[in-house]
Amino acid sequence: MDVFSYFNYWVVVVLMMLGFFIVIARGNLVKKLIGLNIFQTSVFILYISAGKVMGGAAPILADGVELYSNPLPHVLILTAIVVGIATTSVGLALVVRIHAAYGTVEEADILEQDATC
Amino acid sequence: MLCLLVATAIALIAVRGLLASIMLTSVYGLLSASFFVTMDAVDVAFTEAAVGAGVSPLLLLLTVAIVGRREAASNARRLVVPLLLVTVTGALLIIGTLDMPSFGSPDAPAQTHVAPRYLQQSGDEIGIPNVVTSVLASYRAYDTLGEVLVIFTAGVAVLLALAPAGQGGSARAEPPAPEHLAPHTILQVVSKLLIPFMLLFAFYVQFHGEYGPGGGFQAGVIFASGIILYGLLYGLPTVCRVIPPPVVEVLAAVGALIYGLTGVLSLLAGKNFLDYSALAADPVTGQHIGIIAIELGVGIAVAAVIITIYYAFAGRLHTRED
Amino acid sequence: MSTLWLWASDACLLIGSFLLLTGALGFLRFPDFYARIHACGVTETLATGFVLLGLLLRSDDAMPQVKLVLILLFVLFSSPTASHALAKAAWNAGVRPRDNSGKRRVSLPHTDP
Amino acid sequence: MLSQLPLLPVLLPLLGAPACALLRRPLAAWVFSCAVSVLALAAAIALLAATWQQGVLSYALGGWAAPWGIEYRIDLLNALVLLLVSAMGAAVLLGARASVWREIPEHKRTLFFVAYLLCLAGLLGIAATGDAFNLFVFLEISSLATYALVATGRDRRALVAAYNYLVMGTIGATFILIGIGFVYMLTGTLNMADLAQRLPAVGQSRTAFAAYAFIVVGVCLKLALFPLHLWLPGAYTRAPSIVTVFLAATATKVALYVLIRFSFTVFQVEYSILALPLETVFVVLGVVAVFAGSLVAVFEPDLKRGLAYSSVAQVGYMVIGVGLGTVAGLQASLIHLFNHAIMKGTLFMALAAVVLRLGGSTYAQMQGVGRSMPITTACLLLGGLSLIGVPGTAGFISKWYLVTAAADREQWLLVLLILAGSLLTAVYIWRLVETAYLAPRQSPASIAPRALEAPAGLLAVLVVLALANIYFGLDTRLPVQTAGGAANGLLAAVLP
Repeated sequence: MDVFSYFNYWVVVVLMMLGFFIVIARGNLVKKLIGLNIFQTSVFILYISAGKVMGGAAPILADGVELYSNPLPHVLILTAIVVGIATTSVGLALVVRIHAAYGTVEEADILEQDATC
Repeated sequence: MLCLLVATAIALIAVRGLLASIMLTSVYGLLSASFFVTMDAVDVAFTEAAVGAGVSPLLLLLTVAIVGRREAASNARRLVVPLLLVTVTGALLIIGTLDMPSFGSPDAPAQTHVAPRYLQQSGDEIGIPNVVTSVLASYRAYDTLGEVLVIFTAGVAVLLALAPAGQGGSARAEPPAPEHLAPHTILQVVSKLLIPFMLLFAFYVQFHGEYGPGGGFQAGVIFASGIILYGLLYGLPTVCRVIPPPVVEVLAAVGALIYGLTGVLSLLAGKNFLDYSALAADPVTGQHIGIIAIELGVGIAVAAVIITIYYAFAGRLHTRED
Repeated sequence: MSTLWLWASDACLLIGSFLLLTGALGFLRFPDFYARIHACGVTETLATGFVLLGLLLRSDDAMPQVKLVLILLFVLFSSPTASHALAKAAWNAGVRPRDNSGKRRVSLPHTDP
Repeated sequence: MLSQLPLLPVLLPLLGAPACALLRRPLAAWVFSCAVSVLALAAAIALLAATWQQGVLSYALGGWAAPWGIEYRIDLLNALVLLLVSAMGAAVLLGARASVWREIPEHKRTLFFVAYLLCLAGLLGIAATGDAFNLFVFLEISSLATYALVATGRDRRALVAAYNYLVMGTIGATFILIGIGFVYMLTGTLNMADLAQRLPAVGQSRTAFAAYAFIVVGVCLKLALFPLHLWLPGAYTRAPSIVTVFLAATATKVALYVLIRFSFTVFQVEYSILALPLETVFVVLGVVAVFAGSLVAVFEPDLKRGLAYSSVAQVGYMVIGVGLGTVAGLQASLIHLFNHAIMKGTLFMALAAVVLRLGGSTYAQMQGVGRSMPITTACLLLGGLSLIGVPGTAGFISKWYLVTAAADREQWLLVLLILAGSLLTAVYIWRLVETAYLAPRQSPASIAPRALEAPAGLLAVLVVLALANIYFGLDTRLPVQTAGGAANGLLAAVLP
């Protein structure tokens, strides 16, 4: 049971690192944002896992239910999800503009164009 | 469930081509939403399903429609540094997890310190069953105001980046409806049947948030999705005639202001900012009024901003086609 | 809640799951895009229907039942429409079905401009 | 209304922004934003006065008491940062008109001011809040607004700079979020004061260590501390001039505040500075930042970009002060935080005027500018002298306190390095003098010299900022006493 008690967190770490890897290793600007998305979502999983109580119910008060999961991480993550989509949309808007200005969304091509002018 | 998530993320690294990546992102969003349900976080699951599997793939698709779906092969030389960085960060995280309270334990500090108050007393103090809504809209209402302003900022930022030089906002130079849209009869008929129900459902979610999962944010997203679906099928000019972009932009600000002014009202009544008990003689009634008011603000602001962002992106797509 | 209902519900759930499985199998094994869509689209609609029916037989409150019926209706509308949209998009994008040998493209007279 | 004081500096721009979005005409939006930011400044001044008189002020948002609701908790440190940010925010905005009208296309001006107010509100919110998660939310408001503002630069490279900043900034913010999550799992609370009480009990756990590490790395990304500074030069160089003035004067300062707040209040000094090798890490990275930033600045052909690298160097000085881990060091760091905002505000404001008139800020373009734009150049030079740390300017005061603090710890090598860093600064400021006064003017015939001086609004603000450099170099009570009080408040409980 001891191993399983951290299983969630370790999966979170793996997901986080996969997302992080996409962000820094990929040259495509859209793909980077997708990686960023994965990276952020994994943090959501971390928080929500922290709020789970074994045998608890969803935090909507009902008669006869004594044990609930922790509502506070849920609230925080609702906010964080909004922050995530906000960041994604601003990033994508910039990508669209970059495409209009450079004709490409590959980091290497952009650097090359900037170096020549 | 979590293994599926990992598999999706690995597949995301493996695939080239943005379209497949976007589909996988959507799958990832839906899987994590299902995971949140098993973790009892129904409100979060709802939101993640709407955002992670809905809005964000939609925006990605719009972007890819503009910038093209190709992805260049990445340079193998560039992989060493990222791998190193990722390994170090991952190792640090694993170290961090070793001393954590074990998963699901009811005795963990997170479960015993602040949260119990919400579970035990929100019924008396706020008087609504959904504790998440109580915390979101009252105990931590200021965070939620911040959240509304984050999404408002995103709307402003997207407009600043994408607004064309034409007067005020999105593309007004009406391009003729693209011809390939004409034969979408089946889609148009079905969506005509469904969109009213989507909008109705949005209102249900808006006002049911006190009793079950839901609330202003989710309602706003659903409402916006209905409008966007309409826009996708009937073309941007049509939907712009139904809901003109300047109106939406004003509504975004109005939504944020409704929230803020609710707080200012309690200031004027001599209580602290966002202390809804000032809004009525009976504190619990006051809380009710306050929560309904701010959820309305959230719903309006979120729906308006998402529609604005859609207009901005779709406007770019149109001007490109010309 | 009699055992008979539970049995019926179990049966529905089983059938639903089985159909989903065949759909997934078809999606992986069928030769071209349209056949794959067909495999998913058809089985998925039916399978979701069975699963929802199975759940319907299990629940004893009115509210979940109403919701399940609404979901069922929604799926009946949206799922075939989605398959249709996919197939149409593929056709517009120039994907053409293959014949039995899996090699030659079927040529349809009215598609060439 | 007095009891609402802690909230006002943040609330005014926060609600002013959506209200400003309703205004259609850019001029109205500008006037409105100015009014809002000046009112916020007035509130911040009153708040600082109140903090001196009454000590720590606490404000429960929503009327819910601290660990359950969100708390604004204003001590001298908060009040100082609030004052600084709102003062710079108001000053920059007052002088912004000509430059914005020149650099931002008409249909984007209203939105530009909305984004500016949002950015201001976000930064002020970070500086005022006593809740760790609320800090993250306001961090995101300010960050998103900043990305948008940077992207409005006319050069297409502004877009790439904004994108890179967005990716780096989001990684930083997510790191902070991970850190906050870890702390929450250990203690069950998000309120900073409450965290400070509950963390020592679990301080030895590896989770606490990881949490602190993630928060520090995340904040250092925002702070642009040396190896994590890559986004800063691009963003500062490509952003519209006004945005650069504002960001240089406020954004990194607020990030430094967050670093100090988490290191000294939340994790407390025994943990963050004494128990970990961070003391060395901060000092070493700070010194490296000073030299790397200054060296690049010396060889950079564009003055605006050079000054951006100089910001990297100046952040180094501040972090050295933090790393010393003494009251004197922290005080020096805070004084430099205050003074550097004024210096860089002056310098970039003067450059805004130069860019407005000459279209660019490379040394080649600025040849002979001292004769065509005498007042602007004089202000530029004054800011430069302050940056070097010439006696009689604000920069001297911060350097003096920093050197004294290092000498107190008997770190003579560090003293030497700080002085050497100043010499490097002198090199690139001399280059400016040479270009501005000694080089022949580029095209003397084509432009009438009198028409070149900056427009009155901008010039007035610039002169006030430049004079502030001298004023705070002579009358040091405000920054020194407040910083001293704040540093004492943070450390007195632990250190002698």
